[in-house]
Amino acid sequence: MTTIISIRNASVQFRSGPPWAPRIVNALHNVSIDIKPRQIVGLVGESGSGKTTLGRVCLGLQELTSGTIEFSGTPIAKLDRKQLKGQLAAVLQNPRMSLNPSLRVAHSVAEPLKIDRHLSATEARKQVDKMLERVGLASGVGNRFPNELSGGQRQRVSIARALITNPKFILFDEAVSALDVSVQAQILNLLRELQSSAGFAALFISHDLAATRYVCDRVVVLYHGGIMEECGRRMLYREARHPYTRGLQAASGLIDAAGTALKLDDRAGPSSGCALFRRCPVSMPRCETQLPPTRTSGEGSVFCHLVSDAGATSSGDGDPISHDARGAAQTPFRRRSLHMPG
Amino acid sequence: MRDLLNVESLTISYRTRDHLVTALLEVSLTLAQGEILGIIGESGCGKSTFSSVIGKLLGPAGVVENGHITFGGKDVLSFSGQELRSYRANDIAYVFQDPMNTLDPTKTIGAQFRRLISASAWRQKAIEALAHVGLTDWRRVLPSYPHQLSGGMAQRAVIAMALIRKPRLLIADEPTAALDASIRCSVMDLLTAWCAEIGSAMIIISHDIPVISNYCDRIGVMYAGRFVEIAPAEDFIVGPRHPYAMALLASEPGQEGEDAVLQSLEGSPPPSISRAPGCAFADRCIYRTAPCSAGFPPLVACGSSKVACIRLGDIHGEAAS
Amino acid sequence: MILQPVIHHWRDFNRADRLAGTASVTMMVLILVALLAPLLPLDPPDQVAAHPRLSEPSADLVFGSDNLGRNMLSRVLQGARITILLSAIAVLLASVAGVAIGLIAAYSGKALDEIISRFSDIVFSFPAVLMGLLITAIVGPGEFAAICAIILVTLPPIVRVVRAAAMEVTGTDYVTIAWLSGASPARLLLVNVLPNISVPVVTQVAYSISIGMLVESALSFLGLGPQPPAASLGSLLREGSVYITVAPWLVFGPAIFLVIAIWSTNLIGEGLRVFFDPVRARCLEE
Amino acid sequence: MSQILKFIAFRVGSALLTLIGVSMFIFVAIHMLPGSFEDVLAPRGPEELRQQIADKFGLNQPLPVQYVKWLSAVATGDLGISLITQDPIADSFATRVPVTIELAVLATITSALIGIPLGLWSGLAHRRTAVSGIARVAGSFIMSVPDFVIASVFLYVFSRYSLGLTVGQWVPWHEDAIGHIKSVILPAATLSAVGIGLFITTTRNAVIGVLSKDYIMAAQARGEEPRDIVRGHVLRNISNPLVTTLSIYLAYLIGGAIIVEYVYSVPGMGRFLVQGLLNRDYPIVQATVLVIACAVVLINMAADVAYGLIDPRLRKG
Repeated sequence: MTTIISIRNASVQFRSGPPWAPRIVNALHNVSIDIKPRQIVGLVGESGSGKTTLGRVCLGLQELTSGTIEFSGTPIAKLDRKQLKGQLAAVLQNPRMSLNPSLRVAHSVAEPLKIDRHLSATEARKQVDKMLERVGLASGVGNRFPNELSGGQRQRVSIARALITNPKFILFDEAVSALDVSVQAQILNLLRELQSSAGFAALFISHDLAATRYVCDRVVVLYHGGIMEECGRRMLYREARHPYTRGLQAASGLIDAAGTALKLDDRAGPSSGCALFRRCPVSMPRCETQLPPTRTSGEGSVFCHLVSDAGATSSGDGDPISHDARGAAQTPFRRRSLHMPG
Repeated sequence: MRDLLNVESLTISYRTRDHLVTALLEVSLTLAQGEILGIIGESGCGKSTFSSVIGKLLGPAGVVENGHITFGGKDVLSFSGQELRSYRANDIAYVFQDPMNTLDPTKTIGAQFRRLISASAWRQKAIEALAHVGLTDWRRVLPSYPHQLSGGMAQRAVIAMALIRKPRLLIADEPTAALDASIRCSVMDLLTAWCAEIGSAMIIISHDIPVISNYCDRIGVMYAGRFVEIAPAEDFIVGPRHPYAMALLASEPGQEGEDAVLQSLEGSPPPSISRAPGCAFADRCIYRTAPCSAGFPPLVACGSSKVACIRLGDIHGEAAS
Repeated sequence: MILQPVIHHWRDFNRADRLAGTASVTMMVLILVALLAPLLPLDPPDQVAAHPRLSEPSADLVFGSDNLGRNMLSRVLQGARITILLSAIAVLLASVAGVAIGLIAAYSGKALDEIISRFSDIVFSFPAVLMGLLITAIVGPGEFAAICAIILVTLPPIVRVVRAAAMEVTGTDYVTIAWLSGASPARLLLVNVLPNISVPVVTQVAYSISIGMLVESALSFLGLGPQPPAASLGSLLREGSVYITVAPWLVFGPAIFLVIAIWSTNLIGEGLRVFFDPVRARCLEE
Repeated sequence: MSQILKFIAFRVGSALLTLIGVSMFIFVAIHMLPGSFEDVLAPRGPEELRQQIADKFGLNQPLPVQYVKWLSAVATGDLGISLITQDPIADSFATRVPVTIELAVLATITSALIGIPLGLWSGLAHRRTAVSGIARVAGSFIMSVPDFVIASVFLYVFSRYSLGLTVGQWVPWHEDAIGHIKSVILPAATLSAVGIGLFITTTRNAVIGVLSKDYIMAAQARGEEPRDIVRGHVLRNISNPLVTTLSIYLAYLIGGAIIVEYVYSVPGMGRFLVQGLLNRDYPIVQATVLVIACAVVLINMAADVAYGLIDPRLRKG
């Protein structure tokens, strides 16, 4: 099976600061991801993790400092934007800013169609109406302006616009984070439903692990520009293997926080070694100086000394740290003791 | 426990160019000393109005149409001048959503601490307060301007400023919304631990259900300007009673099984709060019947909770009685 | 019927800021009166000895008469027409050029943007009247000089406003997505950027018109604007200032007209700014 | 500290670049003026005389060479000589620049002292519509009256009812100190009026803008006194718009006071420029415009540096 998007050893550096003292920031460091047809890959990370940069890389909006990115087997740098049009689409974060406020909704949705295929106005309108209905919007919505719609409706319009050219790949960048909880669930369900009917591949970027695992087939966890863990969605319904992923799981109330919560440390990570070192609840002296090796198994890849050590001794089902915690019952939003010791 | 805060049938509107927009409708609530109350609800439900009226911070457009707020036996809404300032300075404290906007951009953190503590020992006290929130690197933090700190550090500095004068009530309006998920718990741990130490009560307003359910004693759910359910946290997370609260919890990803489908709540929260009689949630409610649109459902006791739904008995069967 | 939506929008505008609402009506009336002056039952502005020389204002002769016995009201209306038309034409040209240059600066790469910004900094370093003097020195006094001067004075701020607003809009998601779907630069700028920067641009244009009237009348006051027999409000003020001690109405007539026109335009500009971007300020005393 | 120094150095460098651009602009503009130096000095003179003049002013050299020569002369303080009087222009500047600066300083101090407090008061009282409305109307009205209209009104009032001030005549300080004060008041007042309107309006808008910020609400929520909030948060945060206004106003005073100097016969830079233009005395025009534009560039540079000092977020390149 060919891959839709294949990223190999991608690194992106930004130069910032005043011209007399440029600072170089590694936004992405040696990241490799494959997105196969009809697959939704989740990308989880917090602010500064490089997840938005990676999204921009996939759309060809950001050049790589090193590494390669291929779209359907052709390096993106060599592809003409004209050739790609209609095959890539995006649904971006802020529903308020993702629609042109001076165009009627139907017009916005039809825009990619008009550019891509030279359809007559009535034919385009017919397709637009069909698409709006498919994303669950009433027929009158097409004639309204974006400021007359609610956040959820706007995001449905964005999805309709992304789907209208039947693209091979769609980027969802924080597409549900600005929505209210009750509306967010509607959009997540719509996404799953559309994906199974339209069959696009997608990269779903979010800071919310719980929402990501719900819609994705595979999830990549990013921290400070580097991949910490890559695994199938099933793994995230149990305890993940990487301490950072488990820290995020604990923060979303998915697993017990005891012993898994990440430490609060404002210092930068060590210059060589694991970026998570200072915040990791189970860090070892070695983590400060040595970059963790990749440990790949059937469940995916983990970049952690501890997992790799355990894997070397007992190459079983590869879940060495949390064997005692896994037995705990799955109570929703488990409560924790209110007061910290000391 | 003696009541610290007592809110009674509070109705608040905002004046716009040509009419009044309702924000809170007949809201009543009591808060005990040292208690932690969480308020959840979706945008526009009135939770931020509720938090700001406690400090009489509605701003010029806000109008209190009806109701009372008493704090420690004193009528808050009648405060003015020096009395109001000393209430705000000594009795309550606020932590707002975005630390970057609530800190003066042109002053260092040290200078902003100095405005709070007049004593000559301000520096020592500020260092202690910063240590309380895990900012031990005060040599870097005090001379920094807000934009030189990360969002997490700035928010912790804001918390230190809020708690340094040992308030009796801390009102935290979306305290973790601007923070990364992985430090939310740590910040909330520090916040609640310090509040417990000084015996401060707390009102946490958030749309983040995991945060609310982890750290609160009691949880209030707001919809369209009213509380529709107020329940002890233990009971609430196991089984909310109001149809809206049930739907809200069911639509939050995180507790569903591996192959389950999220129960989504159709429609969207009302864009403006209506005073028409009847339950505001009725048009999205799967349990709706004709009487639902007849009158405001009052908050009635249901076990240890209070719920505003006339169909409680039918929905939960004998559990309601 | 065509006026229906206009009146509707004006009502909203007036409700938000009554002063600006009144100013917009005043400005409308001033423009209409100035444009329709030839149709009004008045002496022609150039009719010498229509009245006794230097008559004081009276019921029939609202602004009095000048040293040649011309009706000052007719002359003021004619002067207002010149002043308003010249600044309107100049600001229109400056806006078109400013929008084009600002869009190019915002959209093009760093080098061109830097050149445009630097150039508008340089032009902006010349105070308005100084720029007017330089232009008149080069092209000779007259309407053309006035128009050129107004354009050069109002252009740099318009370019700055357009550039800043366009930069903000080009960073938005909908422009990114339109780019992604293969839209041409022209389509991006005309469909996705231009309509969404209209608010700051319109506000700036309103201010520019008041600056234009100011520059035009200042040049005319120095005798460098439209040449006799044409007389703008500034020229009338210049002529009148000779007789200021004996016939102050020669100055006050055009002065009142000019001040009301500039004031109304400024109020409209401010009203537009507040209307589209209202701030909710807190009150410190409670 | 070093960060601030570097920031200032960056701003100075950027201003120098603009200065070079400004000087080129002026040089080109002057060479576009109709009528050459020969036409001015010897309109119907014989060919040899015209040739002599051209040689004297180096007019036969290529333009870039002329430009570089002019610029290097300016750098040593040699602004050239007047075509008409043959006096060094630098000498005339020595008497004229102080006059313009005196007026500018007086006008700035008066208008800032009156305009800023009024604007502050009106902005802080923005809820009391009467006070605020009057201040707003007054501010925008004063700002909308052109300086020559104010000057005309003053001329009328003070010449009609002799109120003890000198009208339309400049008395130098060293001749008669009291007479000087009497002659300085009207031009300074005219210039101040423009500034007062400007300061009231911008201060008021800036105050209202700051009062809508969250940190003001946070300060209120901490129970700070209104007086402390104004002193501690409002004043510092309205400084940037005030610096902008001040720089625009100073630029107007240095270069744009032309009309006021013309109306009141003040022997300052503006009048010098107008006379130079009317006489087609191009070296004077070139030197005056250059000095004024340089002053404006320097004012803008100072404003840029001030922005960075006031608001730490702007201390970047």
